[in-house]
Amino acid sequence: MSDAPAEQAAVLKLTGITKRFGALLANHAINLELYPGEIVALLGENGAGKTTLMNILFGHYVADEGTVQIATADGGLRPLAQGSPQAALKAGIGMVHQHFTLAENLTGIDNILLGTRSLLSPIASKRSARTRLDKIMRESGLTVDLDTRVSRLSVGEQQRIEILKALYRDARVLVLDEPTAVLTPQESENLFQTLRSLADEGLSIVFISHKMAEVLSASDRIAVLRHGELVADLPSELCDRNMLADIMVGRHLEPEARSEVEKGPALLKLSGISTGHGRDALHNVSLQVHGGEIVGLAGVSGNGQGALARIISGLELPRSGSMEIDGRRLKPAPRAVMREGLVRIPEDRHRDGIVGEMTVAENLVIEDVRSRAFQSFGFLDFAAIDKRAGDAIDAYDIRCPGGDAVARLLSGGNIQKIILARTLDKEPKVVLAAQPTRGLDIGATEDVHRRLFEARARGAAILLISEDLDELFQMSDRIAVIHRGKVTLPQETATLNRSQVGLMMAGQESEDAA
Amino acid sequence: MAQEEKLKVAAIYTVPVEQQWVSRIHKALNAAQERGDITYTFSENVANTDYERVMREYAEGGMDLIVGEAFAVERAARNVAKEYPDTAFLMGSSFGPAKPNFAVFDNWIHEPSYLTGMIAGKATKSNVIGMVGGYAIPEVNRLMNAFIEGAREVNPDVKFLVTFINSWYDPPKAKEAAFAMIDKGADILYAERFGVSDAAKEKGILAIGNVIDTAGDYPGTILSSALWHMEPTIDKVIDDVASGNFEPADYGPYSYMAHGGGSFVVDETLADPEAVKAAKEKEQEILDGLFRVNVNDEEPKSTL
Amino acid sequence: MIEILDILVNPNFWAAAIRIATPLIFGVLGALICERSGVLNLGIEGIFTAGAMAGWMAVWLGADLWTGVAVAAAVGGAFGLLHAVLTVPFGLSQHVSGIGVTLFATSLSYFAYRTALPDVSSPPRITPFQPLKIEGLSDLPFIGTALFQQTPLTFLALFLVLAVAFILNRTPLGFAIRAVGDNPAAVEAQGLSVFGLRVGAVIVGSALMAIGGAFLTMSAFDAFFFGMVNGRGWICIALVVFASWRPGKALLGALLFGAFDAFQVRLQTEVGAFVPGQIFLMLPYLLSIFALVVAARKADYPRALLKPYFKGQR
Amino acid sequence: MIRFEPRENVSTRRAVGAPVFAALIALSLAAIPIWAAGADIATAYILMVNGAMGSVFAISELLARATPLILTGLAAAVAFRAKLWNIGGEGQLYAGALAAVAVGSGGFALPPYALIPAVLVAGALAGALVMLVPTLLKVKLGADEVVTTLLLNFVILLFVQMMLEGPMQDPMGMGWPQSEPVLEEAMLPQLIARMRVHAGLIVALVAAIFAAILMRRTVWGFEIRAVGANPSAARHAGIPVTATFVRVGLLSGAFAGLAGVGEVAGLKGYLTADLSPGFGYAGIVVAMLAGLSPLGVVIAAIFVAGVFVGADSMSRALGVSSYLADLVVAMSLLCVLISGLFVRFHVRIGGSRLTD
Ligand SMILES: Nc1ncnc2c1ncn2[C@@H]1O[C@H](COP(=O)(O)OP(=O)(O)OP(=O)(O)O)[C@@H](O)[C@H]1O
Ligand SMILES: Nc1ncnc2c1ncn2[C@@H]1O[C@H](COP(=O)(O)OP(=O)(O)OP(=O)(O)O)[C@@H](O)[C@H]1O
Ligand SMILES: [Mg+2]
Ligand SMILES: [Mg+2]
Repeated sequence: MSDAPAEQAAVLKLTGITKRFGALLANHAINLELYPGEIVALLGENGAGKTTLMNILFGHYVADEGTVQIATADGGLRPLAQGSPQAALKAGIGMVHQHFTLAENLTGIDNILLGTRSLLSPIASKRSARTRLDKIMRESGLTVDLDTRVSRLSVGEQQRIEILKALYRDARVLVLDEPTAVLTPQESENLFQTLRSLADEGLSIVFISHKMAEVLSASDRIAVLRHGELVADLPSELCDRNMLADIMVGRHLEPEARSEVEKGPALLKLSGISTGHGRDALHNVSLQVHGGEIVGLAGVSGNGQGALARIISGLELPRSGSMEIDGRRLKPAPRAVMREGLVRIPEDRHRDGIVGEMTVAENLVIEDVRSRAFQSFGFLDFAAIDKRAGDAIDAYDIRCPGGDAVARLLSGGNIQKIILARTLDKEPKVVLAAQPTRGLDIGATEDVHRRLFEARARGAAILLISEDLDELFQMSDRIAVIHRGKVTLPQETATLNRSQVGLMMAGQESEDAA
Repeated sequence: MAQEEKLKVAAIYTVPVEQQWVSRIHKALNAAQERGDITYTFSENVANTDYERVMREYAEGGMDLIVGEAFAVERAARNVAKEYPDTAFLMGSSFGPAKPNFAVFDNWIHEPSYLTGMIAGKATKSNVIGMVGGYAIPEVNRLMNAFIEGAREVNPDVKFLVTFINSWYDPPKAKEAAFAMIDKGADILYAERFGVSDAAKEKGILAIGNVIDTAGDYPGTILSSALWHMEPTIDKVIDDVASGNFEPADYGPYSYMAHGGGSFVVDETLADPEAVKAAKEKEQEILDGLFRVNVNDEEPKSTL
Repeated sequence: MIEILDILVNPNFWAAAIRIATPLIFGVLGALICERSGVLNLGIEGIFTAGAMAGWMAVWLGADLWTGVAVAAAVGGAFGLLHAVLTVPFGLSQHVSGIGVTLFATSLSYFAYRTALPDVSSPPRITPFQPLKIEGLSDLPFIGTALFQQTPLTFLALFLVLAVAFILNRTPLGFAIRAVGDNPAAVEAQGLSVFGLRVGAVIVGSALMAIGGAFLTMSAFDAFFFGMVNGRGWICIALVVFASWRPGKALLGALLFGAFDAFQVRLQTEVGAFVPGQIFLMLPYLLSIFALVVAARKADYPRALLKPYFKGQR
Repeated sequence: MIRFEPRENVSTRRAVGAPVFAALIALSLAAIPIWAAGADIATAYILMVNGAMGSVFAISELLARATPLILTGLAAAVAFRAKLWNIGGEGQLYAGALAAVAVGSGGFALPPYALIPAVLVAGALAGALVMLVPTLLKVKLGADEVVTTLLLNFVILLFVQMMLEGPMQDPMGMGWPQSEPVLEEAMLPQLIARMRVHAGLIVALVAAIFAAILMRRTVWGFEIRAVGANPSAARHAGIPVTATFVRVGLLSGAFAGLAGVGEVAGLKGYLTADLSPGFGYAGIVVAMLAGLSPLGVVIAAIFVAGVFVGADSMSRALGVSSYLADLVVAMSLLCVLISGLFVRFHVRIGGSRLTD
């Protein structure tokens, strides 16, 4: 279908899509058309309804009202059976979910072939499939080793498998939910180049993202959801960051500017730390973070950030080397580290940040239940806990039914606010912030940035681990780069530019860094 | 106790009524019911946590006579009995009777066991006899020892293999145990438990039956059997209770051959005539009270 | 010590080991299939009983042996369906549903048996499967006795090990089952039915378990009696982990169990075997715990095991 | 296609009503086997109710049977709360019983007043230690506890048999595999003269209240719930995960051990290898019926015990196979389980709702 004349007949048409979850109206009367060969960016705050809409399109959810129509061979439209991913796949719709849908105990090719042939066929020769996939990989540039178990692939490679899944079933429409939330700048760039070339082939693409820059650069058209309603659907060239923010959040957002704060003593000191083996190892890492400064640690994820974070949080003790907080060595135990005044904003907030099944209130005090403030003789002081919850919810504007709401049901942004509240309110000496804005909408992102600056102003030493160069350059006083477990000397942000850091992340020593 | 109306009898078994030991009691009570002497109800496979409750329920339910096996529940059984003096209890037990109303019985078929031993002792060619039992308790040891003595009398150099499967009712396990003995050269098996004769049949050797007559189930395999008949015991106790002169006595003797509680059968087509003759003579002596089979409750051990 | 050698070199010993292992092979394969699809099936103990009873009853009522096996499988499948419905679409706790099914299947079998045969003095018997004599093979010196004097069901079990291994590792169906046990969302996103695959796997797995039970009443023995399964099902659950969800290793584990059991039975008849038999009966359990600790480093652990999957719920 | 939509707020009326309703359905289903056995259904039900609560005796029996179920139920409830899948209640129960007998049969010279406490402590300790092993294997070596606890059941049962045929066999026992009797002073007193319900019931109720308070109102309970719901996040938040698992394991095992104590020192008087008709496994179901709530466990246990005792005496009175009791219990369990579903979800088939 690639040589079909573009810009005429819509390949996909959503009409009056409405979806309720209990009382909540996730999508409301949404109309959206998609034409061959175009890339549409779907934008909106956390919880605006983007994923829901796409899930309806792909048949994971059934819309309460509205229809999904797909182009037929003769250019007409036919309704698509709802609630059936099978039907969607048949109709040529492919989806790359935010949280990948891969069986990690299978190889890439087996994941791709899953469901593409009769379950009853006795034997599975992959020869023909392989030749076809090789062709697809060559054309799209999405090369990846098809015979390694998915569990051993990097996030980027896994995402390629996801896209190959769609292309192998020669999709006409490709949906990607926050594809770059977990990718490095380089990986993101490559991805969008690929998507563009695929679009030129006639593929229609919808991607969800919270990152203005890529939305503006990579899309032909931008659709904005707010509280489940489609509030804008414009050609990209007519848009700019601020107007989108206005449409999305309904208020004007200015990036926080970095105020001057004078440097304090070195509060976090790592010397000669080595640990682990394989991709996620550290080799003789030394790093100092002073009070009142933010040191950004740039790096492709999986280059040792994990190990570093674990060691700093006291979850793991290094093979060699030592760590000091405010000049005091300490024994590696989360509790001990916390007592010394170090707090963490974990990278995977759903896994390490909150206990989804417990209430917002409980999650707000979980780090301090043993402190006199919330218990006496081992018995919980519910009054104090509730008060604490109430205060935090107001102070941090955590959007939730109340302190006794189950945390799992909050959006990533609000989950992150819980974590900020319980960590930064302790007026910590050292803050370890790992990917603190991943997957968050700009509103929530600004919020996180403001809070970190406040902590900095208070004189805290902040180590900001991030893959988002915009964020790093906006926030950091100094920037260090981690690659293959080695960390470069931090350098003043002013003396660096994006391309240098990009290169260093990719492993090349930048000229004037040596 | 009212004479005219039927005696109400209940039995409580800790195993299913198929279990050979229990099946004899069950059979005798059913027979009495057929005759119209009694009305009979029973509970089988009663977990011994529940045994006491069941006893009480029957007692409360106005049973005249309660039959059962107190073996694993001695204390409870005896306590309950004390509390229902108007009810007669007849319990299988290794211990003695107790006032006011706790009578006991047991399968005293050591005499026929001795006779089957005489047959087996002559019949074995490998001079190795395998014996598979449940638990090494008096009831079992007694019979095995009698069997061993009988065999030794006619064949001094016969050797024995003994295994206890530590279960009352696990035929496949008994069968495996029996196979193991055949591997070790046993050519006759003493089948104290279900499953042993199956092994014998499968490997085409002979087996000695115990308690019940399984010759029909294993044609050409059962050489000889020591049978137990509960009828004399049951009929006696029913009689005593009905006529109102029930005493907490030991009804064990009613399992002796003299009372017809035990009997000896042999498959003449399989056994050696000499041996049969000898055994029959010995049987007569026992019946005439001229020969007493020793009662030895020691655990028998392998002698090979 | 010399006796021990005697035992080990005796082909009959190995024959016994294989015989004792056979029901376990069926059971462990069944449990393995269920768990590979993400469903723990603690109903196994009861399904064993139901299979033993149903298969036997069918034959006793006049069906031929293989029909009996089929009936057992069908009954097992039915209980499997029950467990599957409770745990897959309904998403109830797999532990509880499983134990519930065990209680239900066991008590139903006993009740049915007793109601059908109110008073039997000794358990009624059928003519069970006879050892299969294979010309030439059966007469081979050692192997012949050890391996080729087993009943057909044993050979079926051994064949199934290969079949299951092949299906899981080579066919699209196998990949789908492994995938759904690892990440149901992946299967859903590829247009396959999570429910279909899991329910199917549990039904088939349960059918195998039931055949394991049928072996007891139609091959190892020729009658049904109460408490006959006594723990064999649970053992299979353990063996699956011991085997780290691999059919080949599962066979190994089952044989190991069989060998230990056959061994302790034989050792008892040895003069002066003062070591209590229980010690030997304990060994396989302790061994699998040990194996679990060292070997089974969660190699192919089905990540979605025990996790119910609801469409469109995160 | 069946679909489920979680309920935001569950009304107590529904939460209580559904299981009760389900129980009634289950009991009516019991009519099928009763009918199959050819008994009169109406009388059957009357007998069943009488058998369960028609007399002081019946109630005493009901409570006596509920006692171990409450304790094994608690054992499962606390452990499952931390996602520590203790399937080993049966083994821990036997361990507790064994220890109780060892101490209670005069093995150690203890003054009479110290005997009962000693027996309780010994039993609880034994159960706890048995559960400690799989717990440590889990936290230290990552060995799946479902399997290890399950396997230990058999190991322990075999060990008990070994003891009963060896060192701990009753010399007066005529070679029967049974232990020496527990001394009179060491026996838990009966609550009603000549009835079987014993002080173990008090122990069980106290344990339930203790567990309820621990889980809801204490820091330890908080930590247990956190670890159960998300161990990784709990560890990041500085909660001592390993210690918490060990605590839970010990507590769970101790409860199961106490169940064993009750059975030997409260009812039986001595130990045999067939002491428990699967109380350990039943406990898991009881816990789940109770939604892992300690106080709910008490109710669930009484329900299960009631159904069994009632159906059991009914089957006896009618001369129907006594396996009917287990069957009715099993059916009730399944029905109540399913009902839980309608409490937590709206169930839709196709587009239309089954339940509002
Ligand atoms: N499975 C579900 N059950 C109930 N409510 C849901 C479910 N999924 C989403 N919602 C609700 O629908 C709203 C929209 O969710 P959706 O995932 O579409 O947001 P989103 O735009 O993808 O947010 P984000 O940018 O964080 O991914 C959310 O506020 C959420 O409360
Ligand atoms: N099971 C659920 N029930 C109700 N709402 C849900 C459920 N799962 C997710 N949501 C809502 O869906 C929206 C998007 O969920 P999602 O997990 O995508 O959050 P997020 O902001 O995207 O965080 P992240 O991007 O880190 O996953 C959120 O508003 C969340 O509250
Ligand atoms: Mg989303
Ligand atoms: Mg998101």
